[in-house]
Amino acid sequence: MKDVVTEAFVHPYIPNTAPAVKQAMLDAVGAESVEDFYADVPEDLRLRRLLDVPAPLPAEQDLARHVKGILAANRSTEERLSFLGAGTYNHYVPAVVDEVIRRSEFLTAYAGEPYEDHGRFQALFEYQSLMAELLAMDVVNVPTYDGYQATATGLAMAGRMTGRRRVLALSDVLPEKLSKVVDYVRANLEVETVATAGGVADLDALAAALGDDVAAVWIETPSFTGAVETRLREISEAAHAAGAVVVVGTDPVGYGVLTPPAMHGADIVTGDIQSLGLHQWFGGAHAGFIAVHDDPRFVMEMPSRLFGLESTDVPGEYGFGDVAYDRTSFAHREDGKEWVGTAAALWGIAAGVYLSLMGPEGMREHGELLLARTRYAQQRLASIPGIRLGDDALHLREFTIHLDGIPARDAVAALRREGIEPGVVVDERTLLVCVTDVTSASDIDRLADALAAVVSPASDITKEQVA
Amino acid sequence: MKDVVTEAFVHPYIPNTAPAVKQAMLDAVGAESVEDFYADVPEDLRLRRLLDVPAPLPAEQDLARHVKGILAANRSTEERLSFLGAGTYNHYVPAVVDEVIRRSEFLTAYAGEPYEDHGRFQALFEYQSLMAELLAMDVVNVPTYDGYQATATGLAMAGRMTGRRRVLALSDVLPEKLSKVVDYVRANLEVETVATAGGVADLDALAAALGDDVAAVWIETPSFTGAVETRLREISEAAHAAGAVVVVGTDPVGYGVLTPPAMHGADIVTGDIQSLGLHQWFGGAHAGFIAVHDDPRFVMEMPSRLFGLESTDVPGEYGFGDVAYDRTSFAHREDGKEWVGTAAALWGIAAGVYLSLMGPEGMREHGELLLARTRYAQQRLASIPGIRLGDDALHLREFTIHLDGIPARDAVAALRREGIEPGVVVDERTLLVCVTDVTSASDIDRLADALAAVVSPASDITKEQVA
Amino acid sequence: MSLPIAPKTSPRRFQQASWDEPIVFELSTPGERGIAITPVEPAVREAVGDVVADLPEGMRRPQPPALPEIAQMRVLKHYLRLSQENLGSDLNVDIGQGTCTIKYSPKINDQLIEVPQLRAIHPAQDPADTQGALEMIWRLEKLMAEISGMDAVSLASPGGSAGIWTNIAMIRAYHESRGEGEQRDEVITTIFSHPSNAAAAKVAGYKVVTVYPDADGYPDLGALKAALSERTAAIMVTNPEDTGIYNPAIKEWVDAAHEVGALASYDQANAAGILGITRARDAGFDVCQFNLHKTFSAPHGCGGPGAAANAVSEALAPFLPGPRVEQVEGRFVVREPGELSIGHVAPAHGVILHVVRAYAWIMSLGAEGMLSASQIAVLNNNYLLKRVLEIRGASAPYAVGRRRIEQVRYSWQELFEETGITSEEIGVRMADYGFHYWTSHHPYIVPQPFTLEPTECYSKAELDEYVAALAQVAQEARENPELVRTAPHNQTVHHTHHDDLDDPERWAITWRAYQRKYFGVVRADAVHEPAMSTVA
Amino acid sequence: MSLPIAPKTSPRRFQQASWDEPIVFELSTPGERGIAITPVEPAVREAVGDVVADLPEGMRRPQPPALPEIAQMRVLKHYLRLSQENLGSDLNVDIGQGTCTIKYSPKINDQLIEVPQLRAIHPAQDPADTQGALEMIWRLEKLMAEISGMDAVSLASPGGSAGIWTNIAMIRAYHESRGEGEQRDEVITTIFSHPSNAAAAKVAGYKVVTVYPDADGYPDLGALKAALSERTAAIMVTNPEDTGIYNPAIKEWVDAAHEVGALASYDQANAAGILGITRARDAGFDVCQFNLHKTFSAPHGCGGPGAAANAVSEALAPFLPGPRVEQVEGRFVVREPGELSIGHVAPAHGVILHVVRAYAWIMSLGAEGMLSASQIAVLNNNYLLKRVLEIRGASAPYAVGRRRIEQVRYSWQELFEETGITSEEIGVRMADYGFHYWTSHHPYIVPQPFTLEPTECYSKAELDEYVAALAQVAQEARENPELVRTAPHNQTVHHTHHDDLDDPERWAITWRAYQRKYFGVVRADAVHEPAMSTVA
Ligand SMILES: Cc1ncc(COP(=O)(O)O)c(C=O)c1O
Ligand SMILES: Cc1ncc(COP(=O)(O)O)c(C=O)c1O
Repeated sequence: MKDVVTEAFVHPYIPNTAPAVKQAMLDAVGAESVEDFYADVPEDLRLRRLLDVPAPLPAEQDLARHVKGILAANRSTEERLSFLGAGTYNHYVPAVVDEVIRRSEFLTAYAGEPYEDHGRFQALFEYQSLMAELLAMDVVNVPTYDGYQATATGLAMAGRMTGRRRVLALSDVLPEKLSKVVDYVRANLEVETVATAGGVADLDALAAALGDDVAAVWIETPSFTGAVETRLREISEAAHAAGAVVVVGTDPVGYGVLTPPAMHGADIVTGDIQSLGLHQWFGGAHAGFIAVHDDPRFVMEMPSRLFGLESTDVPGEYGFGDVAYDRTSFAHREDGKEWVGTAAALWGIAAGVYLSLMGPEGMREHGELLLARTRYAQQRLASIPGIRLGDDALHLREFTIHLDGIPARDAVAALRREGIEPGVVVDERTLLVCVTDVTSASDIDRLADALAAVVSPASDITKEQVA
Repeated sequence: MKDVVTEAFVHPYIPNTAPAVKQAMLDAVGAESVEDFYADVPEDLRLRRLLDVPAPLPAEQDLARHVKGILAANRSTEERLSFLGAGTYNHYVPAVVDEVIRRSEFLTAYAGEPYEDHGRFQALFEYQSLMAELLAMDVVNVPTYDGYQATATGLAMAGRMTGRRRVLALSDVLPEKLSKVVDYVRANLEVETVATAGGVADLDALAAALGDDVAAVWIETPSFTGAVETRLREISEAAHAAGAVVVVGTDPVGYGVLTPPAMHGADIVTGDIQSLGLHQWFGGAHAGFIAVHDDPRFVMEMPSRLFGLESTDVPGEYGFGDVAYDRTSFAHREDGKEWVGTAAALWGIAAGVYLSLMGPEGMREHGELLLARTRYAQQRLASIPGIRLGDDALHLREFTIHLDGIPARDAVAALRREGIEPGVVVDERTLLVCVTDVTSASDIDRLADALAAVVSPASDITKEQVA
Repeated sequence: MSLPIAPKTSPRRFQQASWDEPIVFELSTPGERGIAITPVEPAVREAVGDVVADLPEGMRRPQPPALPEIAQMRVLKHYLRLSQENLGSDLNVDIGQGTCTIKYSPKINDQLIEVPQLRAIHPAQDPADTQGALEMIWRLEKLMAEISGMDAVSLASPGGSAGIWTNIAMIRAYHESRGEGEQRDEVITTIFSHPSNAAAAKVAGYKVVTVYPDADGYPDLGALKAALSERTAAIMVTNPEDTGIYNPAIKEWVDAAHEVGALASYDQANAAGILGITRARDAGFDVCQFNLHKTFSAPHGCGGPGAAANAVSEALAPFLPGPRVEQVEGRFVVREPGELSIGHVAPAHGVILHVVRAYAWIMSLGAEGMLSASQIAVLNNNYLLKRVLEIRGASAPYAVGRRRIEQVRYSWQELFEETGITSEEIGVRMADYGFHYWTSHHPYIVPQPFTLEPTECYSKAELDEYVAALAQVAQEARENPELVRTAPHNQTVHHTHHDDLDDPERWAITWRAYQRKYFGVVRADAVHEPAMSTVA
Repeated sequence: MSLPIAPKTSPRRFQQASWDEPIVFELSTPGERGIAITPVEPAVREAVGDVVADLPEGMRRPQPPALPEIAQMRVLKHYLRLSQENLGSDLNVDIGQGTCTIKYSPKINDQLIEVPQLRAIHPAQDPADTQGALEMIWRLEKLMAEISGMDAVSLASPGGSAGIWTNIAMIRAYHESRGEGEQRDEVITTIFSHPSNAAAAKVAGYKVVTVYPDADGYPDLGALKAALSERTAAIMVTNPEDTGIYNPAIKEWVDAAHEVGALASYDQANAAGILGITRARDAGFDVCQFNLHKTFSAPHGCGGPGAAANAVSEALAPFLPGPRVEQVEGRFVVREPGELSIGHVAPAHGVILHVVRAYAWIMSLGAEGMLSASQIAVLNNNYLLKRVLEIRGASAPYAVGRRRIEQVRYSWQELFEETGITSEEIGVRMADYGFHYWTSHHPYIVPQPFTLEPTECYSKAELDEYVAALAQVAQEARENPELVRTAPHNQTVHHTHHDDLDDPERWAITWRAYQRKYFGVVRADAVHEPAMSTVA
């Protein structure tokens, strides 16, 4: 059968569509046509028609117009006032971060050697190192896909280390994350949800549930609802006493001011770095970290790549390489630890640049800003008749409110009409509200006023009443 | 008097505001305070108060919000349907062009040597070379500011070469450009405007005006009104017979299909490269070229830098350097040719990338597209009762229309209400209309329909009648 | 000397940038700031007081994290310098990342994803405000369905291996839904299928059975049949395999699997040679995944983000991960995962950046263009094969004399026997000429392997230059083996000593650990004993 | 060897990227395409016919221009490689472009200008649609008025020298408007003022008188007074001068000019050391210009675009170029140039990119920040002066023992006398350590000059590293002069032979000319004889 494609097709992305070159190459290899190369594909598997897809737009300007036209239907959170979080956060991304990750050399590199890809190794070693300082732990991986995966792997590691099957989930977990984690580990682990009390872990329930069959005690802090676990030290002690591993899922954004979990006894600290310099991207730009102490029992269970420092033939020159490569599926297929593949390295570089810019003061001020705005938002909203806070826990960035007089969905619908996304609906009467460094006090005031008008149209709450 | 600034001011752009470093440096140089360094500035010239400017926004996110907020008042030509030209054109800019000129190495370089700034030299040598092919001339400069400056300098060169004082301007010149040119050359040259006939040069008038006191005959093609000069060969012969230099001001966008002026006898070809890969930028991104034959009488009159090829110690290695540096004001101050300074090098690189992408086929197709759309727009508009074309000349991209029944301003005002910029008002009844590769046939149809409704609200012109 | 300039050498003289940059921590100067933070508004401060002082006991970090303090320009400079020390495919003729399908990632696609209408949208926004994003997902799913011939597609998986995981997770759920979850506890793969197939199956709880090729390097149908049984949950195979060889009996493989009630999962991470030529459905597969960052041109980002499209038959559609995008009366709506679904495999809708890039790439090419891309990728590969085999010491084991699809696993075994120079050493030396290559996955079934995949994106001239460098290095291996052995010579850093990387006492995975282990610098916030030391 | 790693050397070991790239024409392969053009619509084609065939006699280009034919990725690769072979200030410690004021150009500012609401607006749009752009211009004009103390500002000039031209064009128009155009035909400048002052005055038709400094390097007031007369149109001076010395008698200079009826024009291209310290108005100047691409941080773009702000007294305001932006009842309106105006000096409103960048820079810093920037620039400079003078062979002629403002013109005269190594050679060798430096403008009044201007943007550690490299090279000049003389060793290319550049028979300004002169390759479209050969 004949080639279905016209011979004259020349595309800017495919140099050797230039007819003379194509012919010269066919001649060089002694082929009649490209068909020769497909000799191993049985005729009955051949498509023999053009794919049924829309007509192409090879002219870049036509393509750009088409794609922009579709995306123009979106309204960004620069056009809407957003209090949405639930795992994807609207933090400010410094221009320098974008500049670095846009660099062709980083954006289009893949898996070169520590020589000609030295820059990538160093940037990711630095990322590991910067995260390590933030988390107060000595080992951090090259990023895995996202925080869901990181925590799932953290628990799987605990399972392999202990040989036990039970996992106690002590915090409120983002439902989507729980879905991923449970399915990921279920060949080896059973995740038992221990109900929270007042938004945080119930230590009595923990005591009751613990036993020598528990592989891991799993804490999320901040939890799904933004509650910060303040009794991690006690939890860790109890877990350790039972021989269980303490696995924390967290967002590192607050550790400029908050004590990192390792200092309260966490063994494996996991989470997402989207808050550290990544745009929201419709929830499509995440990366997961897994941090442990510098203890081979832990390190050897990590599936991801770990870049380590090394000397070279030249004194004073920093070299890099893969630490304990033999752990990985690249080295040993199914005998490696889980698997390693294309994950989220570029986002690790982004987060490294972000932390380099922020420094200790930046992270401290940022953490304080988030705590202050969270508290302020809680105060403003809680002072509205018909709105109560979900709990009294310490919150960072997110918290829930209960609406007495109106279904959460209706409140959301009403506020959307004013260009406000007031939060994520958690249940019939509950909204999860998120504030960040991008959410100014006046933004919060605007939310409060708009919510007040909806939940108790009669009342006239003004900012003055709060202060 | 004391330092008015607070000591604690630390800014991310100013590393040594870090207090300890600042003090260490003062100590190292044996200064009490920075005041010591200003000993030569007399006290009565000292400001001794803070500048009266708005409070700063050192947090990048606050700054970004502020600036974006101001710019948000603009409506781009992606949001409006624009037929505006008159020197600034809305051509498509390939993404690769933006990518290259965004590169830190190019964007932030300045005036390094041919060694460590080899890339800049090569990219600009290539720009010169690519333009040279398009123009069929052997010498092109590193860009000057803009087409206004290029033509002004082209004429000044002619003045210096001939020692004569008269310049005959045979074409309709963009008024702003004429303003610049006349003021720039007037210490040495008088520009006489010879009225055009039918949009192009009046050869009889030329014959009458020519004499042995004429330094230059100046042609603009396409002219201010988009008219292409088709009798340049005859003009050149007449000018040369009188010992005058033929200086052309042009836009190179059409030379994929049109014969370049050098082939019709032009001696100095000047113009703007905004059409070759530069965005509109509110008219703020222009660059000028000056092209001549490889004749030292011409070359030695050029003020701009010229990068030339050279050998190095390593066979096969391309080196670069400044050709005939002694021409320049850098070398000889007022004894150089005009002056050289920071001009528009980055835009030269952009145009070089653009031409590398376009290639001969791209420029040919693009030129044909412009000719075809220009013709189509002329046909569509001329078929509207109450609208006449300004002239019968060959036009590229721009042309004028005369409105019989309505002042041009009113037509513009009416179309703006529909989101259309129909063109630039030339006079009471005349509009200058521009189409580019970005203006589709349906855009032109939309303009025609909207104009028809305004100039002759009764009639009902539809596209069918045209074809 | 003077003009004219002599012709250039081939391969080119190359020297990579080398800035000898310190580690970022070494750039720290106390008091410097990289960025200023927006201040807490006075009204907020007044309303909430000192939130840090008010933190509960033990919750206030006792000392700030030991991050570096560096002004902005220097942070930028540091990372830009590092970037120059990296060989992205935009700069390299990147045909040596064999099996990894390095294509041109069009710059326009990077521009398109940077519009605020994509970069600054949140997945929980009113769907009315994210119709554009949802439409993109919907459109790409439709395209992928046509390309694969399958019935339903999900774009949720954030990488190729993640897509393989999604495949096996669906297969597991499928068998469970039919009550065969316990019974089917084996997965069969081939040794030249990507290791993630084996690894993901293992994580899902399966015993992995690996089939080796026949003497010609073709997947061994007899061996497969011997391995199949009612315990088999699935076969998980790549095709063409890492060798570039297409399994002509692929339909027989699938049929054999189906015969014992197993499913057939097709790792199409790399379909760059067969787009529009043959489809997963045509061979009877139940499920497959494509990597958007390979066949569909999204950039690799130093190792991610990636993204996969999982395409399945109607029978498996209910098991796809969620959320799903559906079109209802011209609007796009989001549906949470249903009963049978494996649930969420990643946040939100997957890696939207790559969704848009892949969509744009397909739309630029269309059907003819994709077909042409495949054909030229294959032409390039067979041309390269011809040229490489002209180099003394290089060979292409298996299927001798036959054509390959889009890549070839070569061998330097002959050269090694002659010179003692390994493929790894040759790879390092290749980069002295500005070219990267990678050997292959382990285990090294092919001895002294190297794997080249030219894709459709490189010109003949570039392929020729690459081969010239290979030939040059092979010659060096013979004539001056020391030169090769002591490489790199023209790269950012020099020969690196890897011994410390496998010794827990000596490895240094972070700056902090390095400081502690080698200089006794212990951070104030150091946690000295891993608390988990109670576990045996 | 193994961990730990030895300390790094200072200066650093540096090697610039070197790709040995061909000239872009050499990458051409017939038939390749870099970009596809949007097709002529069928309806258009039908309506207009074959527009190319219909062109008038002689107007159709007989053969296509000999541009290269290259697929997109390779074009990109070529230019990216060239970019790596360039030392932008984002990568370099760029304090050696003395007088050129290389600051950090904040990346946020580059992001801000890329919004479509700036990049894709046209100057002839409805002003209602460009209020944001007009407001930017208006705001920056106000800021520049306060910074200079002057009454009115224009941002139309597209470069620093262009701004100097605008100064002298206004001065000329001013004198003409008073009937003194003929009489005043001289302009006075100083030798340490930027050459464009002399050059622009010459273009405007003036005779240029240059005043030399006194023995201490201070501008010589006596010499000025001797030169001034009723023929003087203006003095045009830089201050601090290229030496970094501030003229303490600057007011007396201006007064003396005014006394003879001349105007005083202040080249403040570089005000980086005196922002918020002292203002043009305070010394009595009539007109001044700032470079937005120097003091106000806009990037230099390999040599442009630049931009200047021209600030004038009330008396000169009517002469400013147009168009002007005014605020009327809260809206911004555009006014065409008036009667007295010198008219248009460039398209539209000037280089809006730099207007926005400069505005953003000022707004990030505010009054305190700008003052601080000046003070630190001056501190950095005096710190550097101290350190450089510690190097044997280096000196800072003039004003010995006194402080400088923001830059210093140094001399290697002593080193040259000792070693025969020139400043130029040292400059070339400096770049082997990753640092650029420039000697100075001609004429070399200061022998073996080099000019350093550290601005406020570099950390002490960077200055120290720069000085370490200088010291190292000075030592090399003594100990191994051949090493210096044969530099560069670690840069993109090697020692280049400049002889062909000044010989019309041999120079090669374009690829086309090179092909013709050295290989006899003549293009089909070549015009053989310059037609102007009829002119004597
Ligand atoms: C055939 C095949 N399968 C799977 C993968 C894994 O993809 P990823 O690296 O995205 O995890 C690859 C990537 O190299 C591959 O080539
Ligand atoms: C004092 C002074 N004046 C004028 C200029 C010229 O500015 P531009 O290069 O923008 O023409 C410079 C630039 O170096 C300068 O330093």
